[in-house]
Amino acid sequence: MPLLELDGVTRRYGALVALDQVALTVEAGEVRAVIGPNGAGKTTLFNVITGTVKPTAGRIRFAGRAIAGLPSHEICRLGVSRTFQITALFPEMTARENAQLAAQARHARRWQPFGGTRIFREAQALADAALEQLGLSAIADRPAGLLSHGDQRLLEVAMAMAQQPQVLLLDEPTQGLSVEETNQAVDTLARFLQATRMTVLLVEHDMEVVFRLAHRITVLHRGAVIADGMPDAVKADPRVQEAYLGGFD
Amino acid sequence: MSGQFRPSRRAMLKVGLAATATVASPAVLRSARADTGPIKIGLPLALTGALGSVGQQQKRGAELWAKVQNAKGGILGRQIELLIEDTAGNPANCVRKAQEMVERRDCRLLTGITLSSEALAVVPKLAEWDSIFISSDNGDGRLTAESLVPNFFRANISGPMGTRAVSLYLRSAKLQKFYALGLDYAWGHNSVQVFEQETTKSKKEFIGKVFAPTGTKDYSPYITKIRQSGADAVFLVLQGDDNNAFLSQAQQYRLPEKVKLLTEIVDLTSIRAVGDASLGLIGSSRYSFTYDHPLNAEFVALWKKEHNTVPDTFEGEQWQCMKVFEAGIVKAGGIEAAKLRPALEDIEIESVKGKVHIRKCDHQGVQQGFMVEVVKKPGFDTPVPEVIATFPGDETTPTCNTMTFKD
Amino acid sequence: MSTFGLLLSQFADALSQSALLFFLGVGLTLIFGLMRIVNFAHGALYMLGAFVGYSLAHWSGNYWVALAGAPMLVGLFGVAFEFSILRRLYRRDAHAFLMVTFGLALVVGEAVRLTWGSDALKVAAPPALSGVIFLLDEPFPVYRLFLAATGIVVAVAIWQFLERSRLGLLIRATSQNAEMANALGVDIKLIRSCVFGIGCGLAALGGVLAAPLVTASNGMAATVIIDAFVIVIIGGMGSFLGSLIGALLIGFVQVFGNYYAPDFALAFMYLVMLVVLVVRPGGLLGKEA
Amino acid sequence: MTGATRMKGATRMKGATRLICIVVLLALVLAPLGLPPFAMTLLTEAVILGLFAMSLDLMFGYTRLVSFGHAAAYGFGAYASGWLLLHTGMPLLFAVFAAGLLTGVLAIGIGWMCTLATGVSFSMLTLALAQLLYAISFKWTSVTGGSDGLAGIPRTIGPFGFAALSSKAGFYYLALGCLVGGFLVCFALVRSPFGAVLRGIRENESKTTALGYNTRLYKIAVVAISYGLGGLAGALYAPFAGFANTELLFWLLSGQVLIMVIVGGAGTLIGPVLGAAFFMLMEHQLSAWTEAWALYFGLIFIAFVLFAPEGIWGLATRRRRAHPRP
Repeated sequence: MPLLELDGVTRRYGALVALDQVALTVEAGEVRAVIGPNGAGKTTLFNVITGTVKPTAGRIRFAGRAIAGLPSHEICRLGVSRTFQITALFPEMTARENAQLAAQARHARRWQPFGGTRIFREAQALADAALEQLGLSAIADRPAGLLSHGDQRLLEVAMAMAQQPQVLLLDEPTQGLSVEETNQAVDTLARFLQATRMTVLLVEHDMEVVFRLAHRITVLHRGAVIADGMPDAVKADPRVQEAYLGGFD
Repeated sequence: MSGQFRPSRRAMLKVGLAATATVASPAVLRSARADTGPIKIGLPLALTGALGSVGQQQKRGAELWAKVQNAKGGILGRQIELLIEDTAGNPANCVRKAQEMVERRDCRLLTGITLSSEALAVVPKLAEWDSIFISSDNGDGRLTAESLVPNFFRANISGPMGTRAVSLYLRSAKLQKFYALGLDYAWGHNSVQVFEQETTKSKKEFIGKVFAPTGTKDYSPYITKIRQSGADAVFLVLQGDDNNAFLSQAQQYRLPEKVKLLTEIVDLTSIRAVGDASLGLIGSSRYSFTYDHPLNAEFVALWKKEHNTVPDTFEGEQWQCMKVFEAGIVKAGGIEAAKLRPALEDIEIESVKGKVHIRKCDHQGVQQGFMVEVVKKPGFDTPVPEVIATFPGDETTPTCNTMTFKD
Repeated sequence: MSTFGLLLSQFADALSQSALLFFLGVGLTLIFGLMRIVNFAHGALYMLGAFVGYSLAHWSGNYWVALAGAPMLVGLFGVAFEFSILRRLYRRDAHAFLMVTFGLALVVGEAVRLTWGSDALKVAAPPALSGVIFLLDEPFPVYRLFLAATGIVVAVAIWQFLERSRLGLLIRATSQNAEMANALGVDIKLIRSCVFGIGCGLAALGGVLAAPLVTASNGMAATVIIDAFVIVIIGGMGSFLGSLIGALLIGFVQVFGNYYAPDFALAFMYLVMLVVLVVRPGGLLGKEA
Repeated sequence: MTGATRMKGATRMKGATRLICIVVLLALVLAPLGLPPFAMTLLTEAVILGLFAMSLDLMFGYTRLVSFGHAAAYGFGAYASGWLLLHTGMPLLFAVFAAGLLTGVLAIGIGWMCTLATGVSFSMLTLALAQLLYAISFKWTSVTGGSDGLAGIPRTIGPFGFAALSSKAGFYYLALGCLVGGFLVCFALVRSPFGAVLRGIRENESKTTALGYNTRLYKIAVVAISYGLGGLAGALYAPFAGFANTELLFWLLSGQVLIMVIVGGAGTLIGPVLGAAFFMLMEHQLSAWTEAWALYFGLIFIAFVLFAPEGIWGLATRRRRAHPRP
């Protein structure tokens, strides 16, 4: 039974159709990349899945539960964690505190108004583990606002991981990084995904990154899925080439 | 004497000096407080804020009295010391300042609280502070009715008394149909209610009433209501900025040509602020420098020498109030509340407004009621209030502890 | 008075009140739109405009000199204040502006009292505007028609200035994205000084025009600041058109409301504000703050 | 801290600061023995205003919820306790806490409505609701006493004849107890998991939502607690001054309490208490020295912004600040 299943998911903004009958299934442990030119609806797809935006039509099932239309904080608590295209962190908190607050969100008594030593201890353990996985232990005590851009992107992934999600949505994790920083980040991500067998939905432009990380690829064009399959098959598909390379009608 | 402003810098300098003197003065000797040393009178006044002009008048009135009295050797041979502080019209500041005067500077005599809301906040504390408060400007009828406390006295004309004077005047006037516009404020409701009772009692037609919130800037809806009502006269219970705004806008609508304006208070400051828009206004006055009485003539001359202008309403009222204080202290031979309170009860003095008798039963100063009309007079470049009728004190003062009148 | 005559004169009243409220609101909105600061001193500048107008009219004997001079002088004062104090606070968070404008309100309020005294001062409308015209058998002050007319003229002038003129374009650009505008070579320091000056000038214009109705008095500042906030919130913080709509809405609600239901006079404005904010939290034309 | 490091933040208690606080607390407890009567009156009012300013700091300093209508809490608390004391003769202790609780419950509604918006719109909604309460207090004469409010509010005897609280020193200890109690509640709150989420909301609310927190519930809770403590302060003021009237609901007080928090140092709990004392004592003393006190008062605020951005508490603890605030 697939972990995440989208069927006929549509999103209209008045006349503009941002998502057009999108069907998509992601198996547990699979790294699925979603690619497409700008404006293809990739970020809207993320927003619909995480509940930031309500779909106009269609069904979304996650781990057997229908989640279309639920508020974003509920979907997140079901085990769907995400990062953002534009880095979103808590600048004045240290890297560890950022991850700790993320981990605390899963705790049953996250809102306890007093004490909380035990809750902090558990959350901090998860945070340290996630930072370790992403190679960020060295900078755990530095304020997030003062980290390098590369480290900030990885910290966002670590925060998502600290929540022990079932599926991880990465929105262009290497966006805005230099070539050298991208390679370093991709190496870390590849090692990390190998080790954790985490199910990932990855939005990415850089085809090298996609082919290094993704098991399967879905291509979006003008809100519709035009191709779906293994990386090599998709690379050869004429419609993809037309949409991507030549025939911009 | 036209609309130019009084030089406030000089006044501030005097206050600055007086204030620094009192702050620097050695800590008051607790033991010998009552019988020797200066007689301290506290004035927590609204010197700034919306009612700043009233507070400033009270200050000038009290300062001149103290200057004249100290020149004559003070009272009972003791010099008078005024403790003047600014409350900015805020009851919280007023209670705190008054408490400081009582507790830190050992002053047991209070006067000159500008707003009724401030007075109502201070009055319940008088017993605890063992202090006497003689009001010189608060018009709220309840202060001498249900909210009366033994240590409170009122030397000034109250709201209901002013309204009563207007109603007595209207009995002989040919105006038949009346409307009323008051501030949505205890004093406003209080006086309009008395006016309504009085007009119905004198078989005249009371068409209706409306209340405007304090701080209203556009009075056109209320002017339209008055015009609509078909009344021949409208009774106004407004003060300060609201009064100035209404009178200016009413004149622009030519309302006075159709409806006679009657008001519960006429004072020079608002006449100066609106100029000719106040011409023809008829109303009761708490004090007018045009009232011919030997003591008033003497007071006006004294005032002209000091401020080279004529005294206004609250300067006259404050002067009279200090005269009551003076007489009370002399009669009691001291300033302790226990002796001063009985001395003040039933005391009678001759003041700038003629005879004033502090009634024993509700501590209200029984005094004449005046009706004035604002007219152009040679020798003055702004209109002045001319006294057109006076009514004896016992007719204009409500029956004991009430706000109603026996007829 | 026929009902139609009544409605006509109330409509004219509402227009004149909306004009006064618009002058207040548009200054506040321009300043907030560009500099994201809520100017607590706006009421004090409105009062300063009335008193400066009084002195100019008294000195020159001519209301028109006051009408032109007061906004100019107060505008210059605004520019000087922005240049000397506000300019050093742009890297700081919003608290700094809150406190500085609160301080400015206290300073201006007291300076007015010290200079002009605590008594209210008469500012007479010019003879030409003191007359009355008859709207269907009811006298209506010419001055209020003049107010309504000035409101429309100034509204169109500001609209054209923002839409058409080069400085207007730069102001709108800096409002949307100050860093980008700066990067494109726009001297945003100058723009901010101009806008703060214009905002203060407009508040003063409101003060001078209101003086013949309410006299120049110390109590003006406190009562008027709430009206300015309400208008700008209803219209949408930072939206010029929003402040126009907010002024019209409140002008009509007050004039008709106070006539037909005087008991609710005090609460009308806040009820309208609550309804608008609950329906559209950013205000009618504001972008989600 | 054992093992798990608590969420570090501005309220971390360094050794020296804690020592100073204990010494100051001791001085406050012993105050009634040494101070002359009027100084006690000022101190009691400063303590009450300190609680009021601290209650706003929970919203303003810790969650960046800028309230332009916090006077609503103070005024409502004052009217509630005034009405209870005047009409039910309930003991002072119960009336004060009941009024604070009532304000907190009312604030859940206020919080629900105001959190429909964020940023400046939130501030304006709080202003609108406070002004509505102000208008109601003017018109509902039968309950609120209209424009003159409630006067002659008694300090009724406590349960079973326990009258200590009604005396000047007794009332001071009640007020001090509420301030210290309020501080401990806030101090525990901001260092708890709940407080950590508040800090997240302050720094980046959308990220906090994305992490799975229903931030609107947290904000409503903060508004309720903040208004509740503010209401408790108002509830103490009514029997202290003996009156409650419309001035306590006027927007000017909302502006003043905001200034107290900023002058004192936002986000530190102790700062606003100092800010409140500074504001009140400065206003009181300045207006005794000169009639033009507002001019100097305004200049002091402008000077504070230019030269002491972090407020009094910031100045006091500047030397020991770990990482510089951006």
